[in-house]
Amino acid sequence: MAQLNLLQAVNHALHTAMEADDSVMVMGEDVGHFGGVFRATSNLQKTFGKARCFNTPLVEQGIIGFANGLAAQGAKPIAEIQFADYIYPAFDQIVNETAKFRYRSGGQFTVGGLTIRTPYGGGIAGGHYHSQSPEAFFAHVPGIKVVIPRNPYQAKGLLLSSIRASDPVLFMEPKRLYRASVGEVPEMDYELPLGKADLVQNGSDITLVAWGAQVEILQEAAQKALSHGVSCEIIDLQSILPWDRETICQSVIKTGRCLINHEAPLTGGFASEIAAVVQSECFLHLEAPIARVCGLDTPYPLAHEKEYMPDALKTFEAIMQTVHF
Amino acid sequence: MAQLNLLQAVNHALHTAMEADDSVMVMGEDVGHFGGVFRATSNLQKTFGKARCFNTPLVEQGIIGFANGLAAQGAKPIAEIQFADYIYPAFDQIVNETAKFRYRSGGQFTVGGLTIRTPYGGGIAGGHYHSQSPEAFFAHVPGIKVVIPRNPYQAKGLLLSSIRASDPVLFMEPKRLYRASVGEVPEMDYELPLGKADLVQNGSDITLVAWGAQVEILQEAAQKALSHGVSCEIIDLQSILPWDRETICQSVIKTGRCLINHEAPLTGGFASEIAAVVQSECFLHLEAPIARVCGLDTPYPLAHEKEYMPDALKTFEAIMQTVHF
Amino acid sequence: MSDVMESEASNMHNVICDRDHMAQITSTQAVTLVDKQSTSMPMLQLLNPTGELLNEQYKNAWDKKIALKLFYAMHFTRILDERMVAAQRQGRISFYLACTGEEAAIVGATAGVEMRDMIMTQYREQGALVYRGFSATQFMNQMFSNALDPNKGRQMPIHYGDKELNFMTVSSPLGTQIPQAAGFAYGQKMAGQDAITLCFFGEGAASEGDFHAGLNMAAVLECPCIFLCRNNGYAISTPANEQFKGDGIASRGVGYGVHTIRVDGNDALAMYVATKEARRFSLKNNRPVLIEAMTYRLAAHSTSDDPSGYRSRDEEIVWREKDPIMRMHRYLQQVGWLDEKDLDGYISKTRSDLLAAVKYAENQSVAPLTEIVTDVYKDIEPHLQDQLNALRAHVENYPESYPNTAHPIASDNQTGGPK
Amino acid sequence: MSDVMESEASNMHNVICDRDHMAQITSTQAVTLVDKQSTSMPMLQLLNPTGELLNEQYKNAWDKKIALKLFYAMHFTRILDERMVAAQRQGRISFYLACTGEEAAIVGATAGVEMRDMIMTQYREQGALVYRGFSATQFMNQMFSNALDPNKGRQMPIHYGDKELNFMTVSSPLGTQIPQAAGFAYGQKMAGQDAITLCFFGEGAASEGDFHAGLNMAAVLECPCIFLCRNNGYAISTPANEQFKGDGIASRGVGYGVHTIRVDGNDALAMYVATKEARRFSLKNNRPVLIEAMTYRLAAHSTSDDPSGYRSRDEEIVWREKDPIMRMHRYLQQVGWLDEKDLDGYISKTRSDLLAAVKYAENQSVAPLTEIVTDVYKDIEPHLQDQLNALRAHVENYPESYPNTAHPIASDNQTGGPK
Ligand SMILES: Cc1ncc(C[n+]2csc(CCOP(=O)(O)OP(=O)(O)O)c2C)c(N)n1
Ligand SMILES: Cc1ncc(C[n+]2csc(CCOP(=O)(O)OP(=O)(O)O)c2C)c(N)n1
Ligand SMILES: [Mg+2]
Ligand SMILES: [Mg+2]
Repeated sequence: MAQLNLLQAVNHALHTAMEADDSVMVMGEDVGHFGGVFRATSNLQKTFGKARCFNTPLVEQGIIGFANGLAAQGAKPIAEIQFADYIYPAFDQIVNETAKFRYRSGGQFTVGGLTIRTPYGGGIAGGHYHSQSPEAFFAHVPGIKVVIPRNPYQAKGLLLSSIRASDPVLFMEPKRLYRASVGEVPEMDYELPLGKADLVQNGSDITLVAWGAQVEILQEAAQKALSHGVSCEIIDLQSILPWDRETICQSVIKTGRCLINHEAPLTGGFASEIAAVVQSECFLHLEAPIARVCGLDTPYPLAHEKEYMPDALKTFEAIMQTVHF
Repeated sequence: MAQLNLLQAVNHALHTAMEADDSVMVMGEDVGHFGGVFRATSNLQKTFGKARCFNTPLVEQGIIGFANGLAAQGAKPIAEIQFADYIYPAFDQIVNETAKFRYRSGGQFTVGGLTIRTPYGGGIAGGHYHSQSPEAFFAHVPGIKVVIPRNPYQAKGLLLSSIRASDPVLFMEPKRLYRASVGEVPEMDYELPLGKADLVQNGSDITLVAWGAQVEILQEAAQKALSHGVSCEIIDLQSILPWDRETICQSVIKTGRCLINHEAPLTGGFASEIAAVVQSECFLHLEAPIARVCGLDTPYPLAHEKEYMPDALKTFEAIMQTVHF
Repeated sequence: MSDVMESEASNMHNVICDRDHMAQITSTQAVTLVDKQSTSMPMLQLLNPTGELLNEQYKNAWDKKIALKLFYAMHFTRILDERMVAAQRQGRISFYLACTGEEAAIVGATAGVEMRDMIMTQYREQGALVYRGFSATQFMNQMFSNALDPNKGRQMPIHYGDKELNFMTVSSPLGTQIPQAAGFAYGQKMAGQDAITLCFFGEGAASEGDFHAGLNMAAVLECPCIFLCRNNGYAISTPANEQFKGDGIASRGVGYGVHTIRVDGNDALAMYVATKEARRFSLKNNRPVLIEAMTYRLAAHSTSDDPSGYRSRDEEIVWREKDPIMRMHRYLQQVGWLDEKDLDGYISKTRSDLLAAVKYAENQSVAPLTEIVTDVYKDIEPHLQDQLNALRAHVENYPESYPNTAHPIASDNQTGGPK
Repeated sequence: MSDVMESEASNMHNVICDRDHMAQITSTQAVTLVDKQSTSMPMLQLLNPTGELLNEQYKNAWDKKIALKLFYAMHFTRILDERMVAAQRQGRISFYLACTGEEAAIVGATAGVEMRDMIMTQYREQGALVYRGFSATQFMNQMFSNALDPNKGRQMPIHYGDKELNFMTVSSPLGTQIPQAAGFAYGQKMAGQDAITLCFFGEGAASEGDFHAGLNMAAVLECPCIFLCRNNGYAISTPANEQFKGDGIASRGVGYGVHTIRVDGNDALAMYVATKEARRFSLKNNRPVLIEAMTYRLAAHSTSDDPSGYRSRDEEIVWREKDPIMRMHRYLQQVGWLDEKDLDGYISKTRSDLLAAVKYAENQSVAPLTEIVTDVYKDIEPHLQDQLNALRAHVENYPESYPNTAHPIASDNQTGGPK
């Protein structure tokens, strides 16, 4: 066991995957010699050579286009998009190409070996363009998987599974947590299952759902709620697509209440999908409306970042409102 | 009053807008001399000249980038994306630029004059890439408006409002209806309000919500349900963003039941947002889970198009299931 | 921001050598705006329009066998196009897209590479499949969207794909295959394969951002691939002079540091020779090559299009006279390689093969309902299994409304069919 | 598909003239791959590094006033950068991005256009604002994200924007301003304005698809704009030779049919003269011009970066000796235009102005809470009003947790501040 932060855990996973399989290659802006602007790819070029870990020109549509081709050829590219805010130029390559590659060819060709890594989320005074959480866009794209870890242990295990999955995976890293704290991470090679939620805390009055950096917001809010006598069950979704409907719904059937929290704007955010499924599957068990505590329907602001964020206080308020509905 | 099909109504609106305001310009692939692959821009170049109605090179990110600049300068560009399936290369220009232009500059600069027109939807044997309904992606983008007409009358009035709105509008045209039928369209210049849903049919047992070409699917299903004694209220959302929560919720409070239908894949589709709001606002009035009748979570297939589609039969079944919950 | 993006360069021990991004640059002391006349991109032509060889030096650059294989494949393609345009008019298929006039560019280039090379196309390159041996039946299974189509009927007609023939499945969004080709070629290089990627696209698609990405990345990352632009003068209704103002697409190659050659796309042998040389250069040096094939889309854009709305008959006639099949025909006659009787036999056999294949393919059933959810992911994920179950129950409930999948037509032959 | 895309060309009466997309093309009969050596893009230089004028012909191309205005603006920019890098180190602002070493390219180009011309930048072009008269306080209001920032504190430091100065608000996504500049210029042309658009970007950003789109569209649609690429050798850690393999960015211009000039970006007067000529040409002919300014990013990429992780000190030293301010200083000395005392006075006044502005700006409150929902749309839409109401109630409930907006600092002066 080593004590690593999330960034180091990602770096460990990359080393592990490249060590184990020659066809794994890392590419993206500044990922080479420099090791990436966050240093997630540190020492990969030094260890595995420039051919397997390389800088690309500054063109996200090209990064994913190139990676699609490389994956189609049989390699396992891990393409980094420097910030999730800059993934949109690659949207066409992801939505129309990556996601449909296997289906449109009847399984003849696939880019299943592709993993896209990208740091996402706010809380770092990044303003409109270094704070976005675009997971909901990708949750509406059949054919890709979307995975988000919440701590170093999850990061390593889920990233290794993502790299080795037979389907293309968008792996989103909560950059606010990159160096926020350290956790125990096994030195060995291990994988965590995709498509499965993780029960973080047992509780009986309400089910709280989030992913990535917002899980700790739920924990903080739950702590506060507990001091008001409310027992919260906390679930980290981990996989946004496909997502673990069963775990969530079973929990809501038990608690009778549900709250979902994400940083992205409310309207059309992924909480809406969860709410739509939960109200349908758990209709007779719901004792209060499902609450969504999310970002505002505005671009991500700078000076008002604190006010914009679905923080622990807002979550706590919504818990209490839901419980006392 | 003239009898026009939806395509002609769009063409009328474009003529009307260009006639009334010199700063309105039409641009896109093949929109010039040829009048567009669907002929929606017929005769505009002939009437208003090549400078105001022009072909662009084949580059969607450029079309919207250019249109953003043109709108920032003060003109009112109407940019056509030939098929909604090809809007993704412009996703960055729309999401990071169009939508944030005013906010990020504190209102100093705006692209409020921009309208993006694009044909969307299936039912024309178009396969993966001539059938998509990407409205949900854009519904998650604060700063733009998304509008969809369901017939020639709506098309002209909503398009004129969109062109003249002070905010950028994505105007999506259900291409399956382009020539499907004709309807009465006033010759005069008129506008229909954005952000407002349209009550298509009064009913008491369930509220059915859709937009664009799917509204007629609801009508067909409602007809069938009526013969089984079920009275359906039908609402055409018309504006996807911002959307008319009030009209929908008032109706559901009255009927106690709700069904939403769209062609796009179920997961993360816009029905989820409506369901999430309705369950929250109408919690105590709901007598059954809100139903979503949507496309499958697959790329849009060709040979199985009929099976993929959320058609009247599937809608009818879901109505009956909801009513007999 | 500061802490998360903070550099931890202290652990970098290796010496970084000095760079000079201006090492190759000379200076001047007068203001001159350089315009496009500064480059010159002549077009390689080996046969003139009457089929005469223009440079004797190349007379052994091909042999009879390859010349005839090329020529017959061009004919097959022409006949296929005629047949399918007619089939579309008869309402037997929903859509078709012909490459009439561009057969030399496509077939010539395909002949210039090896079977083990990957070919990625736009959509107008059926000639490449013909040259590689795709059968009449294979074409028809795709176009009739039946269960024997390797795509399982999921895509519109003309979206061919064949793994065995190293022919990547066609995708409608324009230009997306260009950076993919660079990546595929990089993979071939890394896997130590003696193979390259040949990537076709139109001069319209070359306006897409993906073109820029693909060419630049291939140059920087040293990918063994050939980018082949068919400059046929039109992108649907948009003429080349509303598409770009530079000297075609070739003049862009130089800007990327990509070796470039412009070729007469109606000269099959020039295309063959140029592509062969491009392949040799590309594979040996791990470098991309750009070929611009100057040609003309004699066909309508597709069966949904009528070019009389945007171009003149006279213009078409000029190009009809430059017919690539005719040019090759004259050359073969001149060198005495043409057996007219054999050609006539091939043409009529091709016609009847195609007719039989149409009849066969249109009688096959569509793929079974399950295939609506397979291949989205490697395995059918639980939510898709649920959706399939619900759909199946629904279809069984209303069999008359979903006749294709409720009552699958028993297929007499699931793998074969006429050749 | 067929019926919906069907052509209705019958109502087209106007005659279409014949086109020939090959009219300008010559032919060759030998296979030659053209490589990048085929073009030549020399670099305009008017001052050598010791400040001597290299071509007497240009000696009246500027006057003392403009030379000094340029020079002082370069100094202001340098001092601003030094001050703000320090302020970031002290934790007073979160982020900064300096243009040290590139002042000549930016200020020289800005001097070459008119105040009525629109300027769109990437982020490293504060010198353009300085030249146009943006004050110390205006800079600080933006960087301290206070209520007086015209952006209302919504964007990170260095995302300047000023409508009055015709300076478009900076946006982080790279390259997006390039096609926008083409569109803006088209609008200027259509509105009959005697103005162009000047668009700056880095050689890294020139890899984006938007670059390709913008240059090609500007050429085809005849937009009066100048594209100015600062080739400073790096995109964060990525050196130019991992960004492209062609002859810089200039060699691409020719491929688009865009008139192009490469300039020594550390020579303010060469930049001034080239930009002025580019503007004249562009406005007169309604054509875009591409300028490649060869320079070097002496600064770190930003305050989040440490270049010692990817480049050598020696390399930096070579470029420090080519300092553009030093070069201009020597030139001004040689022609006798420099008043050293006045310069010293300007420098110390600038320092104290900046210091005062920092103190002022950091004491201003943030924008009121309402501004979190304004400007998303022209009016506050109902759902945003609801969200604002809920937020306001929440903030009032927990004032100690949202100190900036619950207890706005009373601002003594809402419009002015020190100059
Ligand atoms: C991204 C995208 N935009 C638009 C289209 C619609 N479209 C299909 S073909 C075509 C013209 C292509 O022209 P070109 O690349 O020159 O090829 P050609 O048809 O001449 O062979 C257009 C605009 C598309 N398929 N994809
Ligand atoms: C679309 C996009 N991708 C990535 C980034 C992150 N990024 C910010 S600056 C930069 C390098 C830009 O280099 P260059 O264009 O050469 O400008 P310079 O910094 O040298 O002035 C990168 C990769 C971004 N801002 N936008
Ligand atoms: Mg073409
Ligand atoms: Mg740079």
